[in-house]
Amino acid sequence: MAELKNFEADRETAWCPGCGNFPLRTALSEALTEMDLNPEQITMFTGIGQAAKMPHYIKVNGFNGLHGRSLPPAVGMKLANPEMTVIVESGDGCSYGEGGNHILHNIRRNLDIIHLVHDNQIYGLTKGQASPTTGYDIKTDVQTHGINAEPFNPVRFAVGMKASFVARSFVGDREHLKEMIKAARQHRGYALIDIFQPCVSFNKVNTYQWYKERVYKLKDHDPSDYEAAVRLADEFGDKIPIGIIYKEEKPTFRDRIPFLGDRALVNRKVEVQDMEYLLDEFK
Amino acid sequence: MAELKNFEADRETAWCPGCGNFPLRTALSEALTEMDLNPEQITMFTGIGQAAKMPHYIKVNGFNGLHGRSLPPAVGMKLANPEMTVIVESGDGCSYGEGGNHILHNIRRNLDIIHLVHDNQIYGLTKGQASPTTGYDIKTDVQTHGINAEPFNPVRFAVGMKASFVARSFVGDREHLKEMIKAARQHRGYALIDIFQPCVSFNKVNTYQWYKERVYKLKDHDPSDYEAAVRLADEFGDKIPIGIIYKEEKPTFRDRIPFLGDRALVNRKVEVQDMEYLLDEFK
Amino acid sequence: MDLNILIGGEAGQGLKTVESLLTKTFSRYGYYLFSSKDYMSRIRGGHNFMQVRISDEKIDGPDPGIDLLLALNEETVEIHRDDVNEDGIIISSSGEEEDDIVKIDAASMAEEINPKAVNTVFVGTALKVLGLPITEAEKVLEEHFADKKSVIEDNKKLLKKGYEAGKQLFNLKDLGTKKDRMVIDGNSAVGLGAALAGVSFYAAYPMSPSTGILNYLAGKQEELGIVVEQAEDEIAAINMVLGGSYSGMRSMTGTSGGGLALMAEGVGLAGITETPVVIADVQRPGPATGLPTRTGQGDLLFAVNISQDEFPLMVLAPKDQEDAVYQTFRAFDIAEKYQIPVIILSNQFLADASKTIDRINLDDLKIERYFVDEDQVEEEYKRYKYTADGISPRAYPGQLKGQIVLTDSDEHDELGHIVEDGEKRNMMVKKRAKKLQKLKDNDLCEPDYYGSDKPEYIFVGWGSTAGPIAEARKMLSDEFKVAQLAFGDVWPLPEKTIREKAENGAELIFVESNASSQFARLVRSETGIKADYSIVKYDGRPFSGREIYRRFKEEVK
Amino acid sequence: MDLNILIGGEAGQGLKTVESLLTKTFSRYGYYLFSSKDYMSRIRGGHNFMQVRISDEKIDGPDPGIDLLLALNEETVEIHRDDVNEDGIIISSSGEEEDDIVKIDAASMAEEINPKAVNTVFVGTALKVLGLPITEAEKVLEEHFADKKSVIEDNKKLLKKGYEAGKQLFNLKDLGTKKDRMVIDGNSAVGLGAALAGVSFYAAYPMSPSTGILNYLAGKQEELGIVVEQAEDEIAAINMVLGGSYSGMRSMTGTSGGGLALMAEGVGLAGITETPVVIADVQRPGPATGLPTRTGQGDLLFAVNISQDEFPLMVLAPKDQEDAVYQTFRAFDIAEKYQIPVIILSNQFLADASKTIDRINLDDLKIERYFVDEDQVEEEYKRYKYTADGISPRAYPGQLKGQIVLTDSDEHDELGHIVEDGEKRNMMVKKRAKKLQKLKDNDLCEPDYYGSDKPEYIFVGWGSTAGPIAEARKMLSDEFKVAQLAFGDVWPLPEKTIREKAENGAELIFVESNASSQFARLVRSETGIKADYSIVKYDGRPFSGREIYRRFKEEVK
Ligand SMILES: Cc1ncc(C[n+]2csc(CCOP(=O)(O)OP(=O)(O)O)c2C)c(N)n1
Ligand SMILES: Cc1ncc(C[n+]2csc(CCOP(=O)(O)OP(=O)(O)O)c2C)c(N)n1
Ligand code: SF4
Ligand code: SF4
Ligand SMILES: [Mg+2]
Ligand SMILES: [Mg+2]
Repeated sequence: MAELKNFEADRETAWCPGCGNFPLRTALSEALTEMDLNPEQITMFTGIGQAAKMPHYIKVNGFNGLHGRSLPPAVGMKLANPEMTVIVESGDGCSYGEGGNHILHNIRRNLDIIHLVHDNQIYGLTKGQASPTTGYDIKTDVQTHGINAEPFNPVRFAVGMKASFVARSFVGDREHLKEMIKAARQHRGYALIDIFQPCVSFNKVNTYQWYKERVYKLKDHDPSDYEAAVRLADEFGDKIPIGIIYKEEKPTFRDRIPFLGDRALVNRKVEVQDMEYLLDEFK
Repeated sequence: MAELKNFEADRETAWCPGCGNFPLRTALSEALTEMDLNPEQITMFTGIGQAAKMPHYIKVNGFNGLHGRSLPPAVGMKLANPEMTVIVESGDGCSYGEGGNHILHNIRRNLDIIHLVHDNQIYGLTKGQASPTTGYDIKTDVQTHGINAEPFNPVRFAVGMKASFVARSFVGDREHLKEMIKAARQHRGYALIDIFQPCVSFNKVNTYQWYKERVYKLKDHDPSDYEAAVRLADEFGDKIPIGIIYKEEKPTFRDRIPFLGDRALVNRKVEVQDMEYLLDEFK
Repeated sequence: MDLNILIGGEAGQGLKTVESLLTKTFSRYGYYLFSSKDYMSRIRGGHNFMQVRISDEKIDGPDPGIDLLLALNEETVEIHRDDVNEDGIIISSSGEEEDDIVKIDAASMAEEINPKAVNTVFVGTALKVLGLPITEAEKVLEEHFADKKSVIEDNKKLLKKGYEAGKQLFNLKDLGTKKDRMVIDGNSAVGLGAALAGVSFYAAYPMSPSTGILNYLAGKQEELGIVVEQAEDEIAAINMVLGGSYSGMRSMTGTSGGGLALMAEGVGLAGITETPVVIADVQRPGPATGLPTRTGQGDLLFAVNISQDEFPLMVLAPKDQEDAVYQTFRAFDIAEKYQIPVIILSNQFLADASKTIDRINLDDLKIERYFVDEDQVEEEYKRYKYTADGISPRAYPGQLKGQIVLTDSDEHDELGHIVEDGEKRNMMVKKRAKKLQKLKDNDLCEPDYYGSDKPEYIFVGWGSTAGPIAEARKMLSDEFKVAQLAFGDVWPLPEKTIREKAENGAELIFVESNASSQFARLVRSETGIKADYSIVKYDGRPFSGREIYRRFKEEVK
Repeated sequence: MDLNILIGGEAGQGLKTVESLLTKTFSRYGYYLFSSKDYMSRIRGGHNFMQVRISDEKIDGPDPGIDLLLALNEETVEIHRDDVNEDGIIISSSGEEEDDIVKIDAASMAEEINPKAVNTVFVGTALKVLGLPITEAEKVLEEHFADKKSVIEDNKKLLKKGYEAGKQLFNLKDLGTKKDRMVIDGNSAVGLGAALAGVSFYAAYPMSPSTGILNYLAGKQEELGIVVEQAEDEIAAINMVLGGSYSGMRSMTGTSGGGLALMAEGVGLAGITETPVVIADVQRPGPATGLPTRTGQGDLLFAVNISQDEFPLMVLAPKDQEDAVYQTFRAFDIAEKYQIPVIILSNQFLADASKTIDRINLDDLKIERYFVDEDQVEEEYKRYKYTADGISPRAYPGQLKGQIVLTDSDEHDELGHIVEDGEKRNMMVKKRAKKLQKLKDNDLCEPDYYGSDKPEYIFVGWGSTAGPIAEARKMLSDEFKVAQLAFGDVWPLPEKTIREKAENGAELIFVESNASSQFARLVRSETGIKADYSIVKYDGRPFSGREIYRRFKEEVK
């Protein structure tokens, strides 16, 4: 039986007191426990940033790679071991900024993974520059007069890309977040959850309060309705919907590789001496 | 007075006979002439690929940079010289594959530029691998069983991003393409034209014929209607709309830099001795 | 017996088919082959050519002289006529029939039968001119067009027509098929080496001249049950394969210089996370886009010093197509044994040239994976455990019951957790450095040494210049006491042999395809040994033995 | 007089404010300062500290001994107590009042007035302990909180409370304000140098420890009328600034090693397109993420050999904060004169440390842009015209009437059009190489030489180790004949001075913050000169003069 304490990493975090990363970690640990998973059945791929330190603070297999590159290494894991529960996790800067090209193309690949974005609408670790999701009303040491570009709406982008599962959640609602994580794991294919995660040190606008006043839980929305999803994805103002915005069942990356079946390539047995036939083509 | 021959580059091209790049070049030269522009008023930024060789075959200022990096250098030009007509031009692989992160974020920047994508749904110069826009029905030396990822629909993506001008055209309809180029230049802000451009050497599926049977010109579509645009953007099957799919007037990159005004930074005069005041802060 | 055939024409005219039919035929008649390509960066038009050299002895490289010129268009005659040897012959469709020109009207022959198969006429005429029979060529045709059965007959007819239109001018013999040989190009050789080593995941972004590796492995995915994935960019490619390797699969990527530049940070990630990975850099001239379809050796110092700060890595450069198979196999072994990135420095010359080599001996090839045994793991598995030789126990996620595997791009402790203190940093840097030392002590290949025992001159080269240098050495050996040091492993640098040889007073002549003689600079930096001369070339074309011979005469003696 | 203050506490406790208030105050009393930072890679918590060294003479670097320890939390006392000098003093809120501990109950003093301003109490106490008056500190407070007027009074009150709670234990004097000095950190110095050079466009992606340059220039955008843009990634950053430079603006980017790795291909693009660009690499330990907030000099060989194949580039490493201003200014000049990329190798130690320097003399600084004159252009403008010195006429689009400017990443002809033939390739490679030769002949700075005329030992260093080495040299000069070679330009390597000095038989001791003594390897590769010793350090912390002194004794003598 899975137990919550299995996931406890015996380490002090480098997060600030009050940071939204703590409730996110709690929700994640609880969701994993409730899904009856054990640490060795899960691998987490992260980039660099405050969010990306997660594999040091929760006990699962972890590949804490390069800034912006949390997604690509997960491709390798899904080929090696399809049974592994793969979580890609990182900040908004890492996932949508430096890593933009990978999210663009991995939505297309539709790997069976869960992608959790800690969206604090700021670069935390590097001390408060604008991230792609930073809003117009924030000025920073670099964005001295506000941002030079339109804020990125990851949910609208992902729906426009017809990602197979697009959700939004908020660390201030732990039950909701857990529900989303569970749904993401249940979903076959790429599942993006953009998670509002207040940064108490650098984002003085998008606070717990700010989100609480705006988020509302979706009811009676049919996530398979693309046009409805497009409309909801565009709501980012006084009211912001949380929940599963869009969902479509379609072939996963592995499904599209016809000869792969359910094989775990990590178990592939190779006998050099059986490959004589490879030489014959060069006769 | 501008003359068509002004744009003629006295060079043999490296394109294959019958390639869709030729009519594209013709339409572009004609559109520039009809807009009464001269070569020195235009700068073209390209990446690497067959499409990207354009500045060698049409006489304008040209920066033929790196594969995937056609967009970023244009940012510098728009700051140096806002009067310059800036054309970013490259292939589908260059623009949407290697360069994916730049299109993602330059849509947000909304520079006042024209982005022409030669969409032949294939990697031409490297001899026929799948590009992001390659369809399911193509097999290649690398994609031996077809593509492992869902084809990228650049128009749906750009509309989902609310790019300020999104159009699609086809080299088989020269007048239409000219019209689109002119509209793109008239538009203040980033204008993407995804142009169907048959590759006669490597793409045996998406031929002139294939496109001709499918494309239809938009009538009575209001490009400012986002939801209508979303619906049209999703049409990519037996019928494919060409024309301006989405258009929204919004602040450009320069507009968002309040102190910039209409200054051309290339004309900035700098006197070192006038900058004594910069030292005082370190007293 | 040594004969050179140049096949020239436009891109898109099907030179490759002509070359393929001819070389297969020669090979079956028992000839050794060396066939290299000179391509423009375009799909149609322009001027491309291939040089096929055949001999009854092993061949090491190309030769600029032409005995038989197969001109698929008129331009080919114009461009190459001056390089035709005194008693050389031209086969051409245009111009007048002259003493040295065999004129065939290939177009009209093909018109009635199949205009697309026009090139086959040239193959037929060439065989006749050379004095070889047509029978093997017919079989080769059948195999070549096995997918398109309908055209086999047309091609056979045109082969015959061409044959009949020619006249015998050379006197080649059927030497009998040799079963213990292969003809292979350098890209396929790297691909084959990887396949034999058990690569399960290859991810790459297309880039000339490395795409052949991608194509080779992609073509084998289904039968081997492996996955070849085209990445969205080179950054994704390297990070994908690192994820694959972390997950327990042998994983590899390949690219050319520009792509390697984009992978630089990822190579450092492999270094600090101690994730094995094999990376093929098929060099072309740069910087930036440079000459995309040409050859060079300009990436040496870049590869050796790739990425910020320091970490153990190995760089090796296969000397020919045969070596490429074995070295690629070895690269996987070293990568996993030492848990480091290994860069294979190939180049367009090696990659695109086909050579007759001895059949690969699979008996010598053993795969060892070096994963930790479950029963040797302590209570809490430590991915980065300090050990005497710096090599920590490697496991993949899911391998060890009840254990997790944590790997980190930040400096870390034995468990893989982020650390910031100076002591732990020092320990980890030292741990990683020990691996490089062990590699140097145990697994480095000293360069091959050939030629005079007491040489006046030693040619020093690395990678694919080995063959052309060998030819030059042989040509010079009548006049001088010359020798050759052919390096395959270049980083860490094997120092023993060159130190010994340098002490004996011979003059060292470095031969390299780059502008600043990078290998000479590397050797000097590591050993203090200084090049007496450097013969460098950076025009994008391969060295031939003749050119090295000539330049030796001009620049050295 | 030489005094060391260490201020320690958690991230987020406001150490920076304490440091800023104190250093400003000291400076106005006429003291020279050197203030360096030791930060963890986190926002709150952990243990950070700053070392402020003050003297009545110029200071070259940090010193590990502590005369006054300002402990903002208890942990600071635990960690640093052992480093407190014999007659050193600790100011702390916790523990017992002892002989060497001045205990102040800062928290309760602040509670009534303003708990957020608790740190100001420490500033007051420190001034009292040191024997300095409080008046200047009050003015500094007013300026510091000019944006938040409401808190000025609270802070002043707490300053006073702290002052009154202390007792005088040192005897510092007011030396009188010196108008000809500045206190500046290395990142601001690079930013200032760029601003003075007329940078009009700076694009970068945030990365510790380089972000300070971005912040400095961003803060000046409006008043200078320039643009600072945060790019989506480092690849975009370098390509943006190349576009800016092509368009005629002085353009620059900055990053740390991982970002530089991502820029590698773009640096090559600058090389082949001959587009001037200045790139600051503020080094931290790697590879990959490494130790993000620490210092090192591990990127030297990577920077020198950056990107595939070869092209002229310059790498220079500022020796201190003053040099950083002038060298950054010079980097723009060299970049435009030679149309090449120039990499400034700074590091976290230089970047984050503040030092008292002589006020920058603007009279010495002249901007020249080197654009071609309209009337010197022939009928068809040739961007890559062959010239005797390899430098072609540079124009930006729109500059020349009726002319276009074409630039290409492929190998190209004089007009900028793609070429593939070998001859043209050779011409262009040679043209570019000539520029590097000219730079070597005309514009290279030989290293500074200090110390004994007939030394037994010469310390060789590059960049920001100059100060600590100078301290060690002075400490050793009683016992040995020692000298110092301080390199600023590192690539191309200025060879003259080191050759001269090496010939005189002194032993060369290379001092570097990297594991393999990269500069020694570079010097050997270019000159054959071999290091007799290398004192290396790679734990992410800066060298102090004392440490070099100690290691000299341990490892050399
Ligand atoms: C190649 C590279 N560029 C830049 C950085 C510096 N960097 C580290 S984290 C970070 C941004 C973090 O923001 P985000 O991803 O939103 O994570 P957060 O800290 O907010 O959780 C940056 C720019 C880096 N480590 N590597
Ligand atoms: C960094 C880098 N990676 C790969 C390449 C090789 N390359 C050149 S063009 C190209 C693809 C071209 O496809 P596309 O952009 O669609 O242009 P097309 O040739 O089809 O017009 C590739 C992969 C390169 N030049 N640089
Ligand atoms: S900086 Fe912001 S996101 Fe990072 S730990 Fe602190 S509060 Fe959380
Ligand atoms: S390869 Fe295709 S896209 Fe390129 S020139 Fe030829 S036909 Fe055109
Ligand atoms: Mg963030
Ligand atoms: Mg294309």
